[in-house]
Amino acid sequence: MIELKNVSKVYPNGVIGLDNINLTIEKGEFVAIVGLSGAGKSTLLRAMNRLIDISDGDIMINRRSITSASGKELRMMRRDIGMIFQNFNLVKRSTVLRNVLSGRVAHNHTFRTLFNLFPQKDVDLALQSLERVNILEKAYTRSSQLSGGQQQRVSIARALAQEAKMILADEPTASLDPVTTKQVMDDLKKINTEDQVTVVINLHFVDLAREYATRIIGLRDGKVVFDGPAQRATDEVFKDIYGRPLKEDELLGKEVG
Amino acid sequence: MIELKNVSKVYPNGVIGLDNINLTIEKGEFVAIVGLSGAGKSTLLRAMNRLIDISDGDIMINRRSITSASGKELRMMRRDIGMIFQNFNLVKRSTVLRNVLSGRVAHNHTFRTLFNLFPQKDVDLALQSLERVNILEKAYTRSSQLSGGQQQRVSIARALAQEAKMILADEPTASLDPVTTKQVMDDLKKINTEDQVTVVINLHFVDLAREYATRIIGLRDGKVVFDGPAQRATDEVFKDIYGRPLKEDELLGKEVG
Amino acid sequence: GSSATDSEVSEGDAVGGTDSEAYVPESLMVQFVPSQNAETLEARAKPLENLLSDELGIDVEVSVSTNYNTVVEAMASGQVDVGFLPPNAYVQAHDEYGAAEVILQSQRFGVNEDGSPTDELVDYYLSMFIARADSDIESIADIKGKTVAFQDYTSSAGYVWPAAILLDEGIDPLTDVNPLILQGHDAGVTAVLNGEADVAAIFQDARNVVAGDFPTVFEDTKVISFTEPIPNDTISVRSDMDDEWKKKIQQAFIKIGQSEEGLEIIRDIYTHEGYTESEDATFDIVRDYAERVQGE
Amino acid sequence: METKLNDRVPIKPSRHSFYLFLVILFIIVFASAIYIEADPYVIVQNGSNMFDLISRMFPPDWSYIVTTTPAMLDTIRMALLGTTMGTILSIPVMFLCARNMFHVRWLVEASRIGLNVLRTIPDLLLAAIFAAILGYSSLAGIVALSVFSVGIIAKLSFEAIENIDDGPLESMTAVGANKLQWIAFGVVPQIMPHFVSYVLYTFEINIRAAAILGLVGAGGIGLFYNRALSSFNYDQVLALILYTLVVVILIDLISLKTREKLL
Amino acid sequence: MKRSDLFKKERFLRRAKFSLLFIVLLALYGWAIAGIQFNGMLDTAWPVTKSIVQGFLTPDTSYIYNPEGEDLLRGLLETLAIAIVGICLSIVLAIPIGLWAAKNLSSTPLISQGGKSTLSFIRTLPDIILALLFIKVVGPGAYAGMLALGIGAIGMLGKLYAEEVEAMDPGPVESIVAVGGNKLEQLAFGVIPQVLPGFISATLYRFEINMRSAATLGVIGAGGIGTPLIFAIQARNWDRVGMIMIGVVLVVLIVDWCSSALRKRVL
Ligand SMILES: Nc1ncnc2c1ncn2[C@@H]1O[C@H](COP(=O)(O)OP(=O)(O)OP(=O)(O)O)[C@@H](O)[C@H]1O
Ligand SMILES: Nc1ncnc2c1ncn2[C@@H]1O[C@H](COP(=O)(O)OP(=O)(O)OP(=O)(O)O)[C@@H](O)[C@H]1O
Ligand SMILES: [Mg+2]
Ligand SMILES: [Mg+2]
Repeated sequence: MIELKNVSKVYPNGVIGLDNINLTIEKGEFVAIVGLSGAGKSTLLRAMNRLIDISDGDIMINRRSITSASGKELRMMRRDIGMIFQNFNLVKRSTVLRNVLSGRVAHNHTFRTLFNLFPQKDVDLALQSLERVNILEKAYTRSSQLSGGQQQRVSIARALAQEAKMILADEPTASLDPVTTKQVMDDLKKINTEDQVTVVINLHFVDLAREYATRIIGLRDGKVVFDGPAQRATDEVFKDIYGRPLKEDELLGKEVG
Repeated sequence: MIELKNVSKVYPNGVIGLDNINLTIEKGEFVAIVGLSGAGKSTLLRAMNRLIDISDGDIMINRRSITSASGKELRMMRRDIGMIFQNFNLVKRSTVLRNVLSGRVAHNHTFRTLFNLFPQKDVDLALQSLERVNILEKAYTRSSQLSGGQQQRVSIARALAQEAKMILADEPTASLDPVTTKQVMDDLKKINTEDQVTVVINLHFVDLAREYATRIIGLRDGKVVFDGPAQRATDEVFKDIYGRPLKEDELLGKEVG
Repeated sequence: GSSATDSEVSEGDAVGGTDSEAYVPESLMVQFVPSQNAETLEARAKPLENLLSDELGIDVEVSVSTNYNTVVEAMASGQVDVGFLPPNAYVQAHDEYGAAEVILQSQRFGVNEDGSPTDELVDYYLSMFIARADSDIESIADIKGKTVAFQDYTSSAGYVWPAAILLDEGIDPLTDVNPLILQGHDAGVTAVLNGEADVAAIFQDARNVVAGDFPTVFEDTKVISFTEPIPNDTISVRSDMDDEWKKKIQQAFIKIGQSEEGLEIIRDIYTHEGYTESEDATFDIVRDYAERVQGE
Repeated sequence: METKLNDRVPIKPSRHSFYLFLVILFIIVFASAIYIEADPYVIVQNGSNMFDLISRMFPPDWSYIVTTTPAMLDTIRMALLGTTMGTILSIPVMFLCARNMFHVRWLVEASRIGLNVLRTIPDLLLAAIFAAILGYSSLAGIVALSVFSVGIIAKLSFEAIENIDDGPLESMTAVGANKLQWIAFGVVPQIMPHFVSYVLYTFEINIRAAAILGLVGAGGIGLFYNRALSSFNYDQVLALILYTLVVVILIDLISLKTREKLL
Repeated sequence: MKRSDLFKKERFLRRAKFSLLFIVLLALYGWAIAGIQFNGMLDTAWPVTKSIVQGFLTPDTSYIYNPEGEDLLRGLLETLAIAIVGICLSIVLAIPIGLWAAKNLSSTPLISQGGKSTLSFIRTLPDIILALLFIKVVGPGAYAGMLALGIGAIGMLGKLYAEEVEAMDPGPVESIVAVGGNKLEQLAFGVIPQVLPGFISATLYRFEINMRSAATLGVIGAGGIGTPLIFAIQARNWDRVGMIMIGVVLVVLIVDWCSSALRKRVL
């Protein structure tokens, strides 16, 4: 369960990323976050596992405050939250396999991980995750030699290998073709329903959001402007989430062109 | 006009990126290239303005071989080809405006550009391009402080500011929300129809490809498996482009799952 | 008289002068290299600068260096007019480059057996072998087969003179002993103290240098033998120096050494006690020794 | 339309402080140049003097290479051990000094000051200390070289660490890695190429810094440099320079090839 | 099946390579270690260490200021001036050579290899030889010291610059290539903004070394604090050595703090 209480984030340069957000996400939900580019979707996700420190408010993961956690406690909380990054965050110089295995470090003794002595079971898990996203054959390729979509899939595989109780996915399918997209979304849905893994996903595709999510949250300018079950997210609602800026934008576009 | 004659590309690590491609793209076309992730779409685009050297064959831009061009000639050919990169390729430490202005370097004296003395008209053009993609207000922000979609828009603005005769766009809307996506695609369509700018675009969204492109090229494993007008690209065709691998993948998935 | 000299100077310079023409300095560049056998030193140039320019009536610039290659090379290209050179460097500079001509030598007090100064002014110094006080080495002959701390092969006090003594005794300094080449005479003393070398060849009396670190150094070590006198450091001028100016410079230094105020300064800072005229022939002994040691 | 566009353009941030900084910098440099009486004209005037010395270096005395080979091997050997020890010691130091690794302000600043002091110790002093403790021997030389190496490797590497891409670090944080794992997976692969080249560079310096070895009586080619110089045999000096150059390039080449084959 | 085969083969290959390397290294270190003599801790260890530490604890404060000049303050000031002008000279020369030596900027490896060899050669020149060359031209003193330092530093700075360039992200340069920018424009828009922080830290590092290159300058009498330091060490005058080193460390720290404060504010 993820609870956000009056969460705000102001970046050092003064940009307001999040503006007084209150949310509760229950275990097992499949939540899609939608909003214009720059609305604060990534900021919200990154606040949840405290990759950025929020300026105000509190965030609780399973009733424990991640805002005030530290040391081992924080690490263990994060171990249970998988994250798929918008910009992949791969170590370009490392092989694909090592990138995926890095998702397993918190499950193993430090010593073993440092000397790359992962148990066979972890290696198998990593290879399986790669297979799930269809790039097993690239396991020993350097990550810098992959195509855009392949890199994205490696970052998905890393999160899958982590066997987390909760997955935060930041536009995980942006660079993927429709076939792979479907496969990845199906996979996320499967672990969501079968293993009760909570999934919070930033999505730009309204269709996908409607199809997979049980709940949709709309962000605009760092504020929640819609929050409800997927069925209730009608075209009208989306228009509202994207709507106002749309008109403005179109106006701008005309003016300049 | 872009002509590819028997073009092949083998990467140093042995991966075959392109496999004997023959294509002719006429001036003013709006071509969408579709294919699975890793099919060779980016490789194809990057070969066209010779960001990668092909292993075999020849590529002609307006009847001049870019494969054998060099020095000033090559630079002038490239100046007329705008490129939107899949991974943006922004200088993270520079401001947004400077990134966009860098699209104007080949139009100006080297000396002026080095000392950042761009003519006012270029600066205006850069600001207009930023406005077209709705991030004018970020003009003086460091590119590293932008959201994913905002970065993508900067890279689009750079290509627009270049006022090229031909635009190669590598998944230009992957990280954009539907509203901005539509706007960018409309913009591309507009310069395509009004100014007769040839557009070659890698796209993962079948809908978009159908809606905007006049011609669709399907790639699989570095080979052209479909090439025809958008109307002829039926669901069947897409199934064929993406199809076969899908089944294979599913098979693999089963084995492991 | 001085204004006449001045006009001569500018004239000579204006003509540009051929190589054979004598050099008349407009301002004097002096480079000072500390004596090989100095025990304490100050890296200060200003005092000497003031003294000299008072005497000579022209600008004097003094710089301090620890490396005599720089002095010789600078003199060879006319960047330095007067250089303080150790004897071996002087011989090299004179014989090989024709870059320097000796005009003076520094004087210091002799040294007693216990390291304290005598009250006799001399223009030479000695080198010596020391060993640990409890060692059974008593004479040069006993050194055979032992580990000997030398300075590098071009050092007069740290190698050439001591090596000559060994040769006189029929001991080859390279093969009949186990040479340990060190940098710095203090290192030689330390090496004997800590037992790494049985014997060290050092100037008299380098033990003073380490006396601060090892207060008992004079009790802990003994002198085996002294060498013959080694000429003190030279003061040389570049070889195309005008004869009149050579004299002037010579007199200036000697006067400084004789005046009370000047003496105090050169004693405190450079451990010199005065300057005496010298000539090239004085250094034949250096040539002689170099040949003896190398000839073997 | 134009005016409207300009209305919406954000205010351009002022660069005044930057220009002021440049002006101050220029004044400082200029004043320093005057202070040390650096007159470029003198170089033009007397430049040819340089060739007196250069011409005396030719032809190089090739036979000196044979004479100095045992010393060169000694130097390589000591440089190898000194660099190795220095490398090992520098690893913890560099992570402590980098501001983006441990966010314990006082620890980082203290480590940096410590490293600064360490690097200020002159060779001569290092030699005096280690020769007194370990004797005038190769061991003292190796220890002195190690200390010297720590200074170089740790300094360069921690700067490299501070400039890495923090994306991968973020992903390691997100999987709940502890500090060691975070470093091993997020930092090490990124700085490895830098680190390796700094180590090699230090090795190279250590071969050239033979002077330190000479100071502690550990021999090596430093002795031969001094000897050739103090007897004004510049042709021997040139032979030694070229010899060192060849050795350094060879070592570089060998390590490059091994790295290519292995990594 | 397929999966584990892939994994096993890869692992076997890696292990084989590493064992080979291990054996070679073992032999190399065996050879090196065989050359060490160890005489145990010596009697002299304690007295020397003691007097050095004592000297540092009771630094010669009278040396800080002396109305006649030739004191710590003026020595440091002159050293600072030498270091500043020296570093400017090195920057101006090292940037072009460094870019020349960067593998990823030259069309064939041969070209960059030329730059690398040049840098390597400069690094091999002993400081003393450079000093001699310049003393013959400009005479002994701070100017010659500055030139020797400035030219000598090119070898190191150029190398660090080249490495910084080689490690950068190729993407931005690619984007300038794609718009038809020439080499200079690629540098100005793609390379320099990325490598600037690295260049600055390399330069500051070298600047610090310049400050500390007391030894180089001292030997040749180039002025600054180097000569007094060498004299003090040679005379085993530890309290003076301590004072000078404290002065150098302080100046280096101050310069360090100033530059990082400025960097934060200005760049
Ligand atoms: N620099 C490289 N070195 C080696 N192989 C590469 C390199 N870049 C790409 N490849 C490989 O070439 C193939 C085609 O890559 P390309 O980037 O063209 O794919 P793509 O169609 O653009 O895919 P995506 O939709 O994922 O971006 C892939 O298998 C990829 O792994
Ligand atoms: N490091 C940062 N420093 C300053 N401002 C930032 C930073 N990161 C993001 N921002 C700003 O915060 C706002 C929200 O950014 P965020 O990345 O959350 O957007 P997003 O909804 O993920 O957009 P996108 O769909 O484009 O990825 C944007 O205006 C962005 O410019
Ligand atoms: Mg985002
Ligand atoms: Mg691609």
